[in-house]
Amino acid sequence: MPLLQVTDLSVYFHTRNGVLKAVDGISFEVEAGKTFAIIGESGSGKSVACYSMLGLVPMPPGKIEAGRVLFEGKDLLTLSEAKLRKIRGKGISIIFQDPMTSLNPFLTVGDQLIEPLRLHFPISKKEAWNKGIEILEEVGIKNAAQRMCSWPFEFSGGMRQRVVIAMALVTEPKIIIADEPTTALDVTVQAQILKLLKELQEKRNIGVIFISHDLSVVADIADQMAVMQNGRFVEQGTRDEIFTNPQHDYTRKLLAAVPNFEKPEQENKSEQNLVEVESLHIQFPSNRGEAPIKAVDDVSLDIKPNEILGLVGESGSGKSTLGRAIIRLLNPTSGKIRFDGQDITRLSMAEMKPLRRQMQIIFQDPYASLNPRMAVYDTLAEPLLLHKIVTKKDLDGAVCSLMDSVGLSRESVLRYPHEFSGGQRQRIAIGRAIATKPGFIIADEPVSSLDVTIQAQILDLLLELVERFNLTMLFISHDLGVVRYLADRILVMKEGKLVEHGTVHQVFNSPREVYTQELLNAIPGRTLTD
Amino acid sequence: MILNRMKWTIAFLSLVLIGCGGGSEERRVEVGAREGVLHFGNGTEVQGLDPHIVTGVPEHHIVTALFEGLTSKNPYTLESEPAAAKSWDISEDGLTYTFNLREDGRWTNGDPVTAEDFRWSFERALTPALGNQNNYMLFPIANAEAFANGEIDDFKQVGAKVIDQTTLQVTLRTPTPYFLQLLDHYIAYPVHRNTVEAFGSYTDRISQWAREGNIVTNGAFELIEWQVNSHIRVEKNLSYWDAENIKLNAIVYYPTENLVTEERMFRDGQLHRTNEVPLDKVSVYLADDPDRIVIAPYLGTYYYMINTTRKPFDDVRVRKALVMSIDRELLNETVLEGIMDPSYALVPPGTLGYQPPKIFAYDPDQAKALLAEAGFPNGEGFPVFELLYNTQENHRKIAIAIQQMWQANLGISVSLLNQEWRVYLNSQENQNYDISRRGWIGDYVDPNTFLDMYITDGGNNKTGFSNQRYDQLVLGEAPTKLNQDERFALYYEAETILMEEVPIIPIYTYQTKSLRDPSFKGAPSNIMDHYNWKYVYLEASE
Amino acid sequence: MWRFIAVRTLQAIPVILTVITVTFFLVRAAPGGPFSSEKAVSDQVKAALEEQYRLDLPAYEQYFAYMVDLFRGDFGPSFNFPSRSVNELIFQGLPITLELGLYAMLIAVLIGVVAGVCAALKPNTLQDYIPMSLSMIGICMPSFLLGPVLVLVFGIWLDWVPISGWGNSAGDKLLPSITLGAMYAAYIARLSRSGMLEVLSQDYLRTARAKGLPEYIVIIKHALRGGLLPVVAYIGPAFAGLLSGSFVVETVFQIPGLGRFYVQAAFNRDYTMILGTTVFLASLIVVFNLLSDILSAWINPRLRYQFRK
Amino acid sequence: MATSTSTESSLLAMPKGVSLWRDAWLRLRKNKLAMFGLGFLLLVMVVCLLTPWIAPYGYEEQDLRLGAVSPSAAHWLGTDTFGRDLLTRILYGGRVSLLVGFVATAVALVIGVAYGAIAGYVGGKLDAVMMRFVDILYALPIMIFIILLMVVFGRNLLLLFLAIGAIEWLTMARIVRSQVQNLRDQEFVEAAMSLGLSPSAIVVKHLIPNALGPIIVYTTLTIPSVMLLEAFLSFLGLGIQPPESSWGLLISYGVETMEEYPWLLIFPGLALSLTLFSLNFLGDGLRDALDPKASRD
Repeated sequence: MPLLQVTDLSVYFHTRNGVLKAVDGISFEVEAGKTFAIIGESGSGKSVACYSMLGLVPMPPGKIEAGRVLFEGKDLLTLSEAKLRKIRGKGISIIFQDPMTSLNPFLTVGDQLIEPLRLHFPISKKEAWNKGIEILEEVGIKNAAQRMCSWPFEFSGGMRQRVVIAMALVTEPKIIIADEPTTALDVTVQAQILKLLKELQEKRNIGVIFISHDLSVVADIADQMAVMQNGRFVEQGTRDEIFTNPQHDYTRKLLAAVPNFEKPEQENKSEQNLVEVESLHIQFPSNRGEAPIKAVDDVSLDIKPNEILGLVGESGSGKSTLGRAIIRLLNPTSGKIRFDGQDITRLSMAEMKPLRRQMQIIFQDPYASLNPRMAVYDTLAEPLLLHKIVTKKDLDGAVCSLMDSVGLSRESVLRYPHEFSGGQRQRIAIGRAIATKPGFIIADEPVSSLDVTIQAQILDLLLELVERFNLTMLFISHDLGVVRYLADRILVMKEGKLVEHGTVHQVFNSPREVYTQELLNAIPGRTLTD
Repeated sequence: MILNRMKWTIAFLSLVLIGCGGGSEERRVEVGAREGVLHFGNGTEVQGLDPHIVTGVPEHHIVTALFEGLTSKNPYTLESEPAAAKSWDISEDGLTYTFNLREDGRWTNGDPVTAEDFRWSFERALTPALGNQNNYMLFPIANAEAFANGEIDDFKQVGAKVIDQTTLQVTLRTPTPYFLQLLDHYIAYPVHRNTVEAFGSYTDRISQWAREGNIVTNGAFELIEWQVNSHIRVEKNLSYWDAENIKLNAIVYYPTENLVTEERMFRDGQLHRTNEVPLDKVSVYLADDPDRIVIAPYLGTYYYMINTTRKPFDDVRVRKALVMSIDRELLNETVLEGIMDPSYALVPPGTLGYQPPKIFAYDPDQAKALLAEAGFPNGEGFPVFELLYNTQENHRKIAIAIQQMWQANLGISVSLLNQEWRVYLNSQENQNYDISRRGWIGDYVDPNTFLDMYITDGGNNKTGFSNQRYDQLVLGEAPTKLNQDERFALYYEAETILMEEVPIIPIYTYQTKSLRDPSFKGAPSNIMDHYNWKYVYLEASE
Repeated sequence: MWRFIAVRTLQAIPVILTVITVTFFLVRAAPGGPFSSEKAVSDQVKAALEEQYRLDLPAYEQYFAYMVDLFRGDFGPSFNFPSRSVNELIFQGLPITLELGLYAMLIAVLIGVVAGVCAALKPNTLQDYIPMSLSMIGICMPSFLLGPVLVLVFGIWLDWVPISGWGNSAGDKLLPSITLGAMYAAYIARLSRSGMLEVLSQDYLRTARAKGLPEYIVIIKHALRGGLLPVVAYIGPAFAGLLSGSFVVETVFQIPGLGRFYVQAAFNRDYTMILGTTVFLASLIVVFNLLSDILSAWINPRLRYQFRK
Repeated sequence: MATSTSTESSLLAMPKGVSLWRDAWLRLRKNKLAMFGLGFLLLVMVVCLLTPWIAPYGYEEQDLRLGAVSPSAAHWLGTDTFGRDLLTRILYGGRVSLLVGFVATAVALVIGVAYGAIAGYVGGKLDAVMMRFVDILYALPIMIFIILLMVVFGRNLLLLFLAIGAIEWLTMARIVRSQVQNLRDQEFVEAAMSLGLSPSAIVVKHLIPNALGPIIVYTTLTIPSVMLLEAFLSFLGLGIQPPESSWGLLISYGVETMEEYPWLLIFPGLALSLTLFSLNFLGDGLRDALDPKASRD
């Protein structure tokens, strides 16, 4: 008898501009100890389906049109709020996507951890506290007793996700809904979290509903699967059935989006370097007493004209700091930076201005890198006017051509950033970066927070732009799979030091460093490519 | 769920509001009447209690309860009565006064009140280093002015001698009929030497002697408690020589700067007497509650002074035009609620029977003619000038009304300048004004307290007015006349000159107005608004 | 934490010193001195007065003499009340004004937060418009209007509550506190509404609901802490503004607080009193800003993290 | 996204750079409450502007015999104790109050925003010094400051507004500073830096537009407090000289006679509170309109 039985569940949203069919009649079952994965792009309704089962979707505007959800013999959709609350967090609990925002910043980890325990079980604070320490150790957090009293912002992304998982498990639920639990994490950390989930699932014989947009992640852990598009399951079956012969073309499109192509070797003859960095040191003052934090520790590198150099490392390895220092958004503590032969380490802001036109940057978070109160037109027009690339009268033409070159429709030029999807915003950011026809671009994890299919499109766009405007690019990322698709040479960085460098082929096939090997193993979906 | 929690908190809040207010318990005024405790609204906060330093009227009400001079004033007749001095006799030439003190006069610490106490107190009051702003009132005493100006520094030359422990002899510069009245002003009150000198030199203004716990007094009441800006409580002084005849057990004075707040306190039964009454409330009380409001003439005149040194006010015709174009009757009936007497001269009528001259009346046509004669036909070319007054509700109303009258009758435009108190005083001191509001309350009941202001270069003469004949009459001839009628005739002639020159525009004679609880007795209204605390008593009304 | 407090107090010293110096000379620049009087005063008397209060010395000498006394904690004699020292008057007035301010702020926070949270729970509905419009009344009705109206209605017509005095009869502290607190309640209502709206859209509330917590615990335990941060940041500086604001309430209700001294001193050019109250006002501002920062840090641990830097 | 069919030429014809305000206006129009507020404010402004022509009586015109009469045919809103028509007084008073409200608030806005933005953006030592300067200004005794200004510069209204403005900007500076500090670490500011924009351009074009929300809310709170501060000063004789008046002053005189002549308090009070209510609704509407995310429902 399956733990959870969902039969043709449909949830519609009645908004001012018409009815949105978020979930349109889906049915599936979850067995104990098994993982049921739901795959679909953002906006496909996969989260709404799971949340509506537990009454977490605000009604109105949402409304459960039809369907039955059987759990422990009861139909969750007909339960009263009070009874449903008995199940929420006890029978079924949820792990959310972004660990940065799903923990209450104003309460200690311990308080938040024991809260569901004290709510659902009649046990004393002391007992609950001990249980909390146990569960923290189980999810792999060292000296758990001490960490119980520290605050969420004192944890790294991966550690916080472990706390969220502990919070879901502490009440020993029968079913866990994991809503894209690893999307916001680094690849290496993602691998550890997935391994942890697998172990806990088998040990406690829990049924897991795993929601994701990334096929390669799901490939490793799913037993049963379903591909969801516009509220409906377009395909459903075991993992092997779906991966070996996908029926629906949407599923095929998803499979094709997984980057496993390796960029062919290109000989880069030019001796003369565009960017040279010699023994660069960047230190940040830590709070009193301890030694200053060495973000970048004696790094030297050089980038040849229209080459794409991949800079890979985990978050906190100093790769973004290095990137920002090269285009002088940060002042290095010591060392030299030369751009096109000119030493720009100690230039003043005024002296840097002409050079600013030569080098641009694209950021990771499409939601934060565009001014929310500036229409796209102004965002693109600003660099054009600032560096007098075009005169006022043919400004409109230039802006429209930029829109074309990044593949956005001209009509949307007068709209605001919040009216675009993540992928489209990144296109705008790229448009802004190439507006001044720079020679050198730094892309700081440009695709990390995008869906896999969108990632592929953006990477193709970047490659095309590098060709068309023969740009030189420093591509920073934590995901070796993505870098492999794009870069000519790769540098691997760990705790502020360069540990490995070489061509794409060398690094992927015969890595010299143990750390690089670790990174390679962490790439999800190995089973797919081999 | 969340909603009813909110409702619950709001309900609790309103409960608190209702719960704590009991019914109307017995009012403070009724309790006071029963226990003989008077609750007295006293106007602005009292600055201090040292008779030789303080100056204001609020201080007067308290110091007269705590201390006692040689004479005191009968509240009904305003005649001088024996106080610390049992009796006195005056020489024929009116120059020498001999006072016989009471043997049983005592300070609150038991020391007897001696003639030396008075002599030393006169010396302290006149010592220049003390900076006593009222010392000019003792100048009638021989050589007092010279000592006060530092010309002589040996007080023996001043006309105040101790004959023996209970006899004091005072000799005057010139015969001064009103001298006895001066002695009941607190400038002439004795202070206890040892107490003063225990807290620093006798010329220290900054001293702790005149405070609760330290002060030693010889009056009918003694100081019990003083919380600044809250209240001052004095209780019957049992060691006072006339203690049995004191009817009140205690008086509590309250600082009531805000007229409106004071009126509300009165209505809430917290005060037996208020210091003032808001103009707008006067007609209400006159109509609904006449026996609670008392309006009485007051020895003071409300007038505007003109800066005759400034064009075009140096021309007497302009001044006359301004004076005649004010309809005082209308002003009184409307703005002043009909309770003030229009005045056409400086000295209030009926001051000891003296009647001032009345030279002009409200005559807008003649005023317009005079103005035209002076070169400003119906106001053309007349410069805009400023009418200065200090920030106070009634001054504002009067100024606005007069501004309108000048505008309508003479066609001249006036801008009102409302200055904060100290700035206003500063403007007057430096004669930096066109026309300015001014009020003067007599220090004693005699025309001289008004007329001696406008002698040439007189300290209080800020108008630039100067007339030899006038000076001769007021300073020279009048003081020499022993007979009151002759003296008044000379004053009449002097005031006539003043009213012809018109450096000042008299507007109305002051009236004191205050609200009184029916139980407040023994305080007849008199033109000095003087309360003699030995006469005041409270009668519990049934 | 203590290091942060030490740094802030060190920073405060130059602030207070500058305030004293500026006020010292500003006051003397205002026309009309402490001894200008309606009756003419002879020059000898004026000279004696100035000599007693050291006003005859050149300004900078007066300044140094004053500062020397100040460091000994002596604020000098009051010009307006010769037998009283400024220290004594302040120590009599300050506790009363602080107490009034505390009650006023308590009422303001109570009413303001309740109204703000109510409004935030259902934005743009009646439950939002009613509390917000009522709070607007607090802004439109100044204390010199609200006070007399309350006195008239509750004091005289209904006679529930005494209308003047402080502490000498039961319930006489209620009306003045409401009058003073009304305006602050309006500000706090608006601040807590926008603060709560901001927090209610956060993910961690969804996590809390997912744990099966009932709605009101989600609001009180999780949302309120974050939502009230702007209110806490506002209370600090606002509390210091109470001193001058309390003048009107103290006059209407006959309360012997520092507010009244403060304004009386200004009108009477009581230099030492002005300086004394200003020094206390300046230190009040520093103290309450510090308190509100500490309270914010207590609520928001991330701020606490900055303290250690 | 709804596709719009405007052709490329018309699309390009639109004035660029002011699109933020143009869009804000489009959104504001949809907010009924804000429109009511704006409508009422405009009505009040127009009426006050036309006062000299439409006022039934001169504001100084007195009829002492008449005194205070309740609303009648001759005097729609009754008269004050001097027999002056209250409706005229309110109209003229409105001119002064609105002028004080807007000019002083504008002064507070300009100084406060500039000061706060600089302190917020630069940060570090300069920020600490600037904030301590604000603390000093907070502590200075306002009464003396005003008395001095009034006396030294004499009696003109403009001076009064500037003086009031010079007091009110302190809190605005504090609010803008905390907003700018939060925004400064956002990536779009780093992007602007990398474009080579000068700090002042970054502050004006990127930081201040994103801090408009709280700025507007506080501005709608400053106007009433400025009007009432003016009334408080005029009541003490430091502000407007009679016979001119302002709403605040009319209210403070009305309070004293509220039992005998209630209309002297009710009508000016209504005028002030209706204006402040509509101002508040307009402010809220404007803040939502300027925040593109908020109004997308």
